[in-house]
Amino acid sequence: MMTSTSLVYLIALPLAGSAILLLAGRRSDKWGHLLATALSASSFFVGLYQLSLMVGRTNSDRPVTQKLFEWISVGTFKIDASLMLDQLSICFVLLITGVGTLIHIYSISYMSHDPDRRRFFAFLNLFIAAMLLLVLGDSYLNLYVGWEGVGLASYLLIGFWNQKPAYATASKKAFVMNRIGDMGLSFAIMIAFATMGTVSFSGVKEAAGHTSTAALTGIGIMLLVAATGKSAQFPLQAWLGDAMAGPTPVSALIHAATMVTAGVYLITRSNFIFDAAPTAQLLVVIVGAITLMFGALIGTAKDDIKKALAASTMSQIGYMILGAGLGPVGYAFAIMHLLTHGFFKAGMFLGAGSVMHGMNDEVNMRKYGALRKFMPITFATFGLGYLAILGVPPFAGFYSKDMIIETAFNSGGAKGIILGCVTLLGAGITAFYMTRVMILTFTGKSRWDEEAHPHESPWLMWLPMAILAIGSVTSGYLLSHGDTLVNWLSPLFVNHGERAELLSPVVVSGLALAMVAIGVAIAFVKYSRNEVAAVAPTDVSIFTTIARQDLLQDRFNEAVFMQPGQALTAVLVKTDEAVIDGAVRGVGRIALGSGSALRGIQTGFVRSYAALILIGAVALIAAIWVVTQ
Amino acid sequence: MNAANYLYLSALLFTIGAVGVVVRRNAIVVFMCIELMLNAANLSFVTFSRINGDLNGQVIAFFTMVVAACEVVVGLAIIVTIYRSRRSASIDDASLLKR
Amino acid sequence: MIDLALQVGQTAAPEATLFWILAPLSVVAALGMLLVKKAVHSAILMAFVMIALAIFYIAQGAPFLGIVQVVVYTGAVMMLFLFILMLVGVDSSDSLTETIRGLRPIAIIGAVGFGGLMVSLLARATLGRNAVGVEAVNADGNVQGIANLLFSTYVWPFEVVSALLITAALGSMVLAHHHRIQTRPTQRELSIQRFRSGSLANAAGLPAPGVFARHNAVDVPALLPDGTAAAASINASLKARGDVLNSSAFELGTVDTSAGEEK
Amino acid sequence: MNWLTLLMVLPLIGSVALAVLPKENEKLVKQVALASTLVVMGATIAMAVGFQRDNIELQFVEKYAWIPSFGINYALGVDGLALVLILMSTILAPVVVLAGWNESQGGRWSVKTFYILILVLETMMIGVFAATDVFLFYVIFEAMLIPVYFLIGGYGSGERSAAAVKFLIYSLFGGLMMLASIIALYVMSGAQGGHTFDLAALSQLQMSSMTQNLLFLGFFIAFAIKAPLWPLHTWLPDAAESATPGTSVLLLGVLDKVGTFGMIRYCLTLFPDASKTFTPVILVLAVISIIYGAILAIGQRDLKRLIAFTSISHFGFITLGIFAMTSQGYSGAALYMFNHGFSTAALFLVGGWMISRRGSSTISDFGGLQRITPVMAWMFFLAGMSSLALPGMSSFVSEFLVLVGTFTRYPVHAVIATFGIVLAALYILIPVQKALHGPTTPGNENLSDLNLREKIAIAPVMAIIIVLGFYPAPLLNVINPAATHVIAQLGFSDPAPTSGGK
Amino acid sequence: MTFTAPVLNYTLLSPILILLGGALIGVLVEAFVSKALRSIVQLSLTVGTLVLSLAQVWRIHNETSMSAAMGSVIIDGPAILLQASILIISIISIFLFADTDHFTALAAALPGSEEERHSLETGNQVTEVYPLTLFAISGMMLFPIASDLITLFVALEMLSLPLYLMAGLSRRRRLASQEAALKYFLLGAFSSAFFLFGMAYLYGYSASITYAGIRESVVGGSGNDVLLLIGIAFLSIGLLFKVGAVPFHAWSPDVYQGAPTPITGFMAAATKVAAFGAMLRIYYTVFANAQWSWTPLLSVIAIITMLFGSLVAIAQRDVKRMLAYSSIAHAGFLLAGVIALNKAGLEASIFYLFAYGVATVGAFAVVTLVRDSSGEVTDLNRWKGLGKRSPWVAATFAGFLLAFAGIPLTSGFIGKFSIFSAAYESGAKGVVFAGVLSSAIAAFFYIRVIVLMFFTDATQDGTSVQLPSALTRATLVISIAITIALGVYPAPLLNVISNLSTFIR
Repeated sequence: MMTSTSLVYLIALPLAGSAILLLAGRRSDKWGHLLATALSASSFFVGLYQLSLMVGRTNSDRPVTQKLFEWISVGTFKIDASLMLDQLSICFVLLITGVGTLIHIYSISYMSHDPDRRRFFAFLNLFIAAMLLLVLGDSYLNLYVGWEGVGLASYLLIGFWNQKPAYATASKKAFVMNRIGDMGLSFAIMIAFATMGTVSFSGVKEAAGHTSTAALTGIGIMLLVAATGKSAQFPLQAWLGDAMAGPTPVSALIHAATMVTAGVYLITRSNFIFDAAPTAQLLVVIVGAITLMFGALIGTAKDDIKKALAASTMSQIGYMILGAGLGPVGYAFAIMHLLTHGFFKAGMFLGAGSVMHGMNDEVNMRKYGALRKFMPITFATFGLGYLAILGVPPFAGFYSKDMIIETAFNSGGAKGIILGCVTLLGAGITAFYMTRVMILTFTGKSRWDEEAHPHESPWLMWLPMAILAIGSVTSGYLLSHGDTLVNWLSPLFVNHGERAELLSPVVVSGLALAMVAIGVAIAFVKYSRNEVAAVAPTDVSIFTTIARQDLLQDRFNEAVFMQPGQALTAVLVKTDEAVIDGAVRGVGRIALGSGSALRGIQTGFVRSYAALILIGAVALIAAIWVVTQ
Repeated sequence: MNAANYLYLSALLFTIGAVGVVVRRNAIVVFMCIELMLNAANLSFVTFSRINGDLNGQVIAFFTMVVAACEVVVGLAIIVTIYRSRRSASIDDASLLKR
Repeated sequence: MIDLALQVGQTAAPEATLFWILAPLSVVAALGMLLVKKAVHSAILMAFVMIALAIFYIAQGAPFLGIVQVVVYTGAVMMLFLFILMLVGVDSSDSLTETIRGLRPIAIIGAVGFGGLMVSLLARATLGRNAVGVEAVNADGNVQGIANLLFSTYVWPFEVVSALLITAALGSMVLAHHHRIQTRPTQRELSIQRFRSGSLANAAGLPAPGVFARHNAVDVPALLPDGTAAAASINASLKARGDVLNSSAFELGTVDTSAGEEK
Repeated sequence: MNWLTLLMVLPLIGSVALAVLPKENEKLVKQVALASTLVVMGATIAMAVGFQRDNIELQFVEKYAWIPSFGINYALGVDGLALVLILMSTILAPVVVLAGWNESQGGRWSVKTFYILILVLETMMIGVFAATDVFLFYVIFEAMLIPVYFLIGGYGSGERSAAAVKFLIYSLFGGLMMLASIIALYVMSGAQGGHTFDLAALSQLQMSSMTQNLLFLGFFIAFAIKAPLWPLHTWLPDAAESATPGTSVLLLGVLDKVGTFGMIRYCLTLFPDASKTFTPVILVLAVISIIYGAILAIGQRDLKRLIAFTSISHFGFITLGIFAMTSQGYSGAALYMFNHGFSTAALFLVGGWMISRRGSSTISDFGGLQRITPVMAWMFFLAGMSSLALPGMSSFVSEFLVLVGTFTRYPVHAVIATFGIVLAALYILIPVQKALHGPTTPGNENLSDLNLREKIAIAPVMAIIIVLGFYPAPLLNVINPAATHVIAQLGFSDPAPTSGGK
Repeated sequence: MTFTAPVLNYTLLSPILILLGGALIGVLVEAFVSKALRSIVQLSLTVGTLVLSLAQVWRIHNETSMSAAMGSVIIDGPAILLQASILIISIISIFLFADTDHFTALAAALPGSEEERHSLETGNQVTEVYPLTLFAISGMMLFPIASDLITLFVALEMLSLPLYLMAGLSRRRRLASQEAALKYFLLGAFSSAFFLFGMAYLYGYSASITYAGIRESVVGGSGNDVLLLIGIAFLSIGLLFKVGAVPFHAWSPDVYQGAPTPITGFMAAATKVAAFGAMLRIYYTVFANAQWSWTPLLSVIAIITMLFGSLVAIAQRDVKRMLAYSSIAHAGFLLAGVIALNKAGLEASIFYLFAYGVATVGAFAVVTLVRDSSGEVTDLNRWKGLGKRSPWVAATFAGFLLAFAGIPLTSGFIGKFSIFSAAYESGAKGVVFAGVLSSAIAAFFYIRVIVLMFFTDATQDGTSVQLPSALTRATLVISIAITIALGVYPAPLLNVISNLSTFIR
C-alpha cells in the first residue's frame, strides 16, 4: 500500500484549531471563528488534493496510509497510530470537511450573538478532527478513538447551552447512550483480537477468511450495536431527538450529515465481516428496517421542526443501514444515500436554523406558517432539499433511495418482499411528514407569536444553504451516473456477481413515486385544507399521542433501565453503608462488647481473683488428670 | 500405714487452705489460710524428704518457714495499715479498684 | 511399676496410730477454720493444725523442723497473728453468708475438684524407686545434717534470706512507724491553750473515760442514766453560792450536740 | 551512585530543613517543601533516564545488611513497574504541594508539621516501591500509615479522626495478616537454606500448596485492603471524604497503588501457584469492584466520596488486569496504576478547589460553575473524561489494554467489566451536569476561577494525561519487559488467536 | 558426715552483692541521714549502686559458671542479658521515683488525717522506697539465675515483698493504693503457696531440688509423670501469676492502677523481665524434655492471655488499667517465646523483654506527667487534646503506644516479629495466629488513645502536663530513644543477644 505524508494534516489542522481556540481563551474571541473556518476549509482542500492524487492512480493503488507512530504495543497487541485513506474514506473526508466548512461559514453568522462563539468553533473543529480520525483510522482501535472523540464533541455541542438543565440532560443522555454503543465496539475489538490477533482493518479482512462464523457473527453483532448507538438506530435511538438541544448548525453537521452516519461507515468498512456472517447481516437489515419505520412514524407527529428533521434523519439512516445490510450490492448505495442525505438533510437543517433565526429561535412549527414570503431563499433551499428527500426525480434522493428500495426488493425471497415493502412504505411516510413540515412552515396562514418579525437570513447563512441545495439537486445524478460511486468503491467490496432481479428499476421507481404521491396527498389534505392549530390539539388518536412521545422510547428506557438502575443504586448505597460497612463496624462492636463483658471478671474482690486462680489450678490438674489417665 | 498418707493429708490441707482464701472475708483469716497452704506444702516436703532419703526437703521446709515469717510480717503490716484506714478487716470492703 | 502408695515406708504401728488420730483431727480443725465465725477461733484451730504437723514432722524424722514449727511458727508467727487479731478487734466475727454472687458454687467446685483431683492423681503417681527413709541421713543427727546442707550447699540462699528479713523489717517500719512531725505539746502547753481558747466551758477538759457525762466542770451536774441531771453531783457550797449552771443543756433529749464539741 | 537511597534521603533532608524553620513563616515553609519535592522529582527523572529498559533485571540495586541475625537487608532495586510508580509518586508530590498550598491551614497542627509529614511520606512512598527485601517492604508498608493517619486526622475535615482511625485499623489488620505470612516465609526460608527476606530467594521456596494458599491470602488481604477491593473497601470513601485533597491524592494515587503493586511484586512472585488457584475468586472480586464501585459512585451525594468510589472501580480494573495473566492485562494494569494516579489527582485537586471555594462538598450545592469559573470547570471536566477513560486520555490506553488482555483469557469477566465504561460515563457526567451545567445556583455566584498557582499545578497533570493518551510508548516500553518477564515466570503466555490470524 | 566449706565466686555474684550492699547502706541512711538530705542521698546511692552493678555485669559478660554459689546460681549468657536488662530498666525507672510527688510522706498516717496533712506539708516522701527497690532488684536479678528451687523461691519472695509494700505507698488516693498492696500481697502469697507446693512435687518426683537434678529425672525418670506434671503445673501457676497470664492475671489491673505510677512502671517492666527470665530458664532447661506436656497447656494460656488482654483493654477508661491489660496481652506474646523452645525463641524473648520493659517504663513516665491539682489524671477522657497542649509529651506517649502495637520502626515491631517467627518455627502456628489477631485488636485501643490525644479537642478541666523534671525527662528521652533505635537498627543488640543467649545446663 502506498504511503502518504500528508494525511495527518487532514486531522491536524482542525485539531490545532480547536486547541488554539480553547487554550487561547477569550483572547481569540475576535478571530477564532475565522481561524476555525479557515482550518476546516484547508482540511477540505487537503482532502481534495488527496482525491486528485487518488483519482490519478489505478484502483489497487488508490488507498494510501501514513504511519505516525507506534501507539500501543504490548505483546501481540500492536496498534500503530496510523491513518489510511481509501476510496471509502475519501468520500467521508470530503463530506465531513466540505459540509463541515459550509457549516462553519453558516455558524459565523448564526452564532454571532453568542458570547461563546469561539468555544463553539473550537468544538466544531474538534468534531471535524475526531470525525476525520474516525474515517481515517486504519484499525478498529484508531477508529474507536475517533468514534468516542465525535461522541465527546457531540456531547459538548449538544450541551453548548448547558445552562439550560434540559439541554445539559440531553447532552448527557447522548453521551451515555453512545457509550453503550461504544461498549459494543469495544467488544468487537476484543473478540477480533482474541480470535484473529489483530484489530487493523487489513489484518481483520485477511483473517476473516479463516475465522469461525461464530466469532465473525459476534464481531458483527457488536459492530452493529456500536452502529446503533452512534447512528441512533433502534434500540439506541432515543438520544437523537433530544440532541436537537444543540445549536442548529450542530444538528446539521453532526446529527444529520456526518456523525450519525458513522454507523453506516462502520458497517460498510467491516463489509468483510458482515459478508461472512449472514446472521449479523440479517440483524443489520432488521435494525435498519425497524429504525426506518420508527423514525418515520415519529416524524409524522413532531411539531418541533428540528425534532421532525431528526426523526427523518433517523429514518433515512435506517435506509442506509438497511442498504449496508444488504451485502455487497447494498454498500455502495448506502454510501450514496449517505452522501446525498448529507447534502439535503444538512441543507434542510440549515434551513430550519434560518427559520429559527428569523423567528426568535421558535422551533414549534405550529407557530410558523406563511414564511415562504418572508424567507424566500430559505424556502427555496429547503424546498429543494424536500424534493430530494422525497426522491422526486431528478433530485439526489431519487437516485440513492430508489437504489436501496430496489436492492431491498431484489435481496431475494420473503426477506426481499418484506424489506421492499417496508422501504416503500417508509418512502410514503417520509413524503407525508416532510410535506407536513413544508406546509406547516412555509404555507398557510401565519400563526406567529406577537414578537416575531420573520426576515431572511444574512448571506453568510444562506450561501451555505444554497451550496447544499445545489448538492441536493445534483449529487444523486453525479454519483450514480455511470455508476461512478459504485465503481469507485467496488475494489473495497467482494463482488458477488449478478444480483437476482425481482422488480425492474422502473417498476420500483414507479412504485416509490406512487407512494410518495400518496404521502404528499394525505399531508396536503390534512394540513393544507384544514386550519392548523397554533397549539397542538390534545384530542388526538392514541397513535398520535404515542408518536409524539417518540413511540414511548423514553418511557421504555425509563421504566426498564433508569428506574431499576436508580433503585439498584439506592439499594446498593444503603447496603454498602449498612451491610458491608456494618459488618466491619459489627466486628468492632463485638470486640468492644466482649471486652466489656470480660471486664466483668474483674470484680474488684480479692476472693474472686483467688477463685479464678483456684479454677485455673483445677483446670490445669484436670488436664493432667486427663493426660495421665 | 504408709508415708503416702501424709501426701494425701497434705493435699487435703492445701485444698482446705486454698478454699479458705476464697470463702473467708476476714483478711487475717485469709492470710492464715495461706499459711495453712504453706504448712501443707511443708508437710509434703518433709514426707518427700523421707521418701527420697535426703534432707533437702527439710531444708526447703526450713526456708519456707523463714520466708513465711517474713511474709507474715509484711502481710500483717499491710493488713493493719488497711485496717487503720478503713476500720475494717474485711477484704471485700477493699474493692475500689475494679473492672 | 512400684506404686507410690505401696512401698514408701511401711511404718510401725505407733506412727500409724498417731497419724490416724491426728490427721482426721487436723483436717477437721482446718475445716473448722473455714467454718467458724470468729477469727480468733480460726487462729486457735490453725495453731492446732500446726502443732499436729509438728508432730508429724517429728514422726517423719525431722525433729528439728518439728521443734522449729512449734517454737517459731506456732509460737511466734501465730502469736503475731493473734496480736493483730487483738488489734483489729478480737470480737470481730465474720458472717459466713456469701455476698459475692456465684462465688459459693465456684468455691465448692474448686474444693471438690481440687481435692478430688489431687487425691486421685496422687493415687496414680508412681515413683519408680523405693522409699529410702531418713534414717541414714539422720545418722549424724538431724540438726547436724540440716546444718551441713544449710551452711555449705545452700549458703547462698541462706545469706540471701537475710536480705528478706531486712526487707520485712524495713517494710513493717515504713508502714507502721509514725515520725513526729511536730513536737507533742506538753501538758502545760495544753492547759494554757485550753484556758486561753476563749470559752471557759472547755477549761475543765473532758470527763475521764467511763464517766457518763458530757462535761467535766465542777459547776455542771452529772447526768443520771436516764439522762437527767444528778443533783447530788454538785458540791453543796457551789449550790449554796448559786454558781450552778443550768444543766438542761446537757440533758438527754435536749442535748445540743454541738455543745460538747465546742472548742 | 545510590540513586534510590538518594531519592529517599532527599525528602528527609527537606523535612529536617523544615523542622528547623520557624513555624510562623508559613510561606517559607511551603517554599522549602515545594523545592524539596521538585528536587526529588528532578532526581527521579535523572535516574529514570539511566534506566535500561530492555534489561529485565532489577536496576539501581543496593544492598546492605540491616539486621543480619534475621537475614534482613536494606535492599533496593527497581524494575520497570517500580520505576514507573516511583516516577508517578515523585511527580505527584510537588503537584500536591503546589495545588494544596493552603490546605494545610486550619489543621490541628502547624503548616510546618503538614509538610514534614508529606515529605516523610514521600520518602516512604519511594522506599515501598523500591524495596526488594520483604521485611523492608513490610516495614515501610506499615510505617507509611502513620504520616497518612496524621495527615487525615490532623488536617482533614468532617469526621476526620474517625476516618483516620478506620483507615488505620483496616490497614493494620491487613498488615498483620501479611506479617503472619511474612513470618511463615521467614521460617520456611530458615528451614531451606538460611533465613532471608530476599524476594528472589523467597520466591524459590518449596512449600505445600496449602501453605502457599494461606500465605498468599495473608499477603493478598493486606493488598486488597490497600487497593480497596470489594468488600474491603469501606474505609476508603470515609478517608477520602475527610482527608484534604492533597492527602487524598497521595492516599488514592500512591498509597493504594502499593496494594496493586504488592499483588504483582509479592503475591505473584512469591506464590505463583496460589495466585493461579485464587485467580477465579479474585477476578470475580475485581469485576464486582468495577461494577459496584461505579454504581456506588453514581449514588453518592458527596463529591469526594464519589471520587473515592470511582477509584474503587478503577482498582477493580487494575486487579483484573493483573490476574488476567496476559501481557496486555499486566501492562495495562501497570500503566493504569500510573494513569490513575494522575487522573485521580486531577479529580481530587480540582474537586478540592471547588469544595474549598464553595465550602461544601455536596454535589447539589454546586451549579452552573461553567459560567462562573470556566477554567476550573474545564479542568474538572477533563479530569472526569480521564476518569471515564475517554480515548485520547492516558487512562483509555490502560483500560483498554486491561480489557483486551482479560478478554483473551476470561471473556466473561471482560464483558461484564466493560459495562463499567457505561457506568463511568454516568458517574462522571452526573456530577458534571449537576455542578458545572445548568443555571448558576445561589451560593456559587461569587466563586473565583483558578489562580495562576493552581493553573501551574494542574497543568503538568493534564499534560501527562493527554500526552500519554496519545503516546504511551515511553511508559509501555519500560513496563513491557517486566510484564513479559513476570507472565513468563508464572508459566503463562498470551493466548494465541483462536483462528490463528497474524 | 563431713562439712564442705562453701566456696562462693564473689566476682560472679557481685552484681547482686553490690545491690544488696547498696540496699543495706540505704537502710543505714534512713537511720542516720537527716530527712532533708535523705532523698538526694538515697537517689544517688541507688543510681550509683545500679550503675556499679551494671558495670559489674558488663565485666563478667563473657563468663559462664554453674558453681558460682555452690550450684545455687548459674551465670551464663542469658543470665547476663537478663540482669543487664533488669538493671537498665531499673535505672531509668529510678529516675521517676525521685520526683517528690509520687510517694506518701508518711505511710503510717491515716488517709485524710491531720497527721497526713502535716506530713505532706513537709514535702518529704518515704525514702525507704530506695532500699526496698534495691532489695527487689536484687531479687529480680537472682530470680532468673537461680538454679535450685530454694534459691528460686527465696528470690521470688525477695522480689515480691518489697513490691507488695511499695504498691501501698502512693501519695494520692491512698485507700486505693493500700488496697492494691493488700490485693497484691494476698494473691501473691496465695500463688507462691502454689509455687511452693509445685516445688514439693518436683522434689518428690526427682529427689533433687537442683535444676540439673530435676532435668536428669525428666530426661530419664523411672516413675510415671504424675508428680512431675503436678509440679510443673503448680510451679507454673506461681510464675504465670508473676507475669500476669490469664487466669492468674486478675491482680495486675488493680495493682497497676492503685500503685504509685513509678512503682507500676518499674514493676510492670522489671518484674516481667525477671519472671520471664526465670521461666525461660526453667522451661528451656529443666522441663525441655517434658515439652509434650506443657506446650499445649501453655499455648492455650498464651492464646487466652493475648486475646483477653487485648479485648478487655478496649473497654478501659483509665490509662493505667489500659496499660495493665496491654501488659497482660504482652505477657501472652512473651509466652509464645517460651513455647517456641528454640534458640530463636530465647533470643526473641530477651529482646522483647528488654524492648517492652523500656517502653513500659517510658509510658508510665508519661502517665506521671499528666496531672491536675489533685495529682495524676489517669482517666482517659481527660487526656483529650493532650497533643495540643504538649505535643512532645503526647508524641512520646504515642511512640510508646505504637511500640506496644508493634508498628514498624519501633522496637515493639522487631520484638513481635522475632517472637512470632520463633514460635512459628517451633510449629506453634495457632499461637502465632492468635497473636496476630490480638495485635489487630490491640491496635484498636492504642490508636484510640492516640486519637484522644491528638484528634479530640480538650475539655477545660484543669488537666495539664507537668513540665518534666530533669530526671523524668531523662527517663523519657532514654526510653523513647531506645524504643526507636531498636526499631530502626536493632542489629547490634540482636547480635549481642544472639552471641550470648545459650543456656548452660
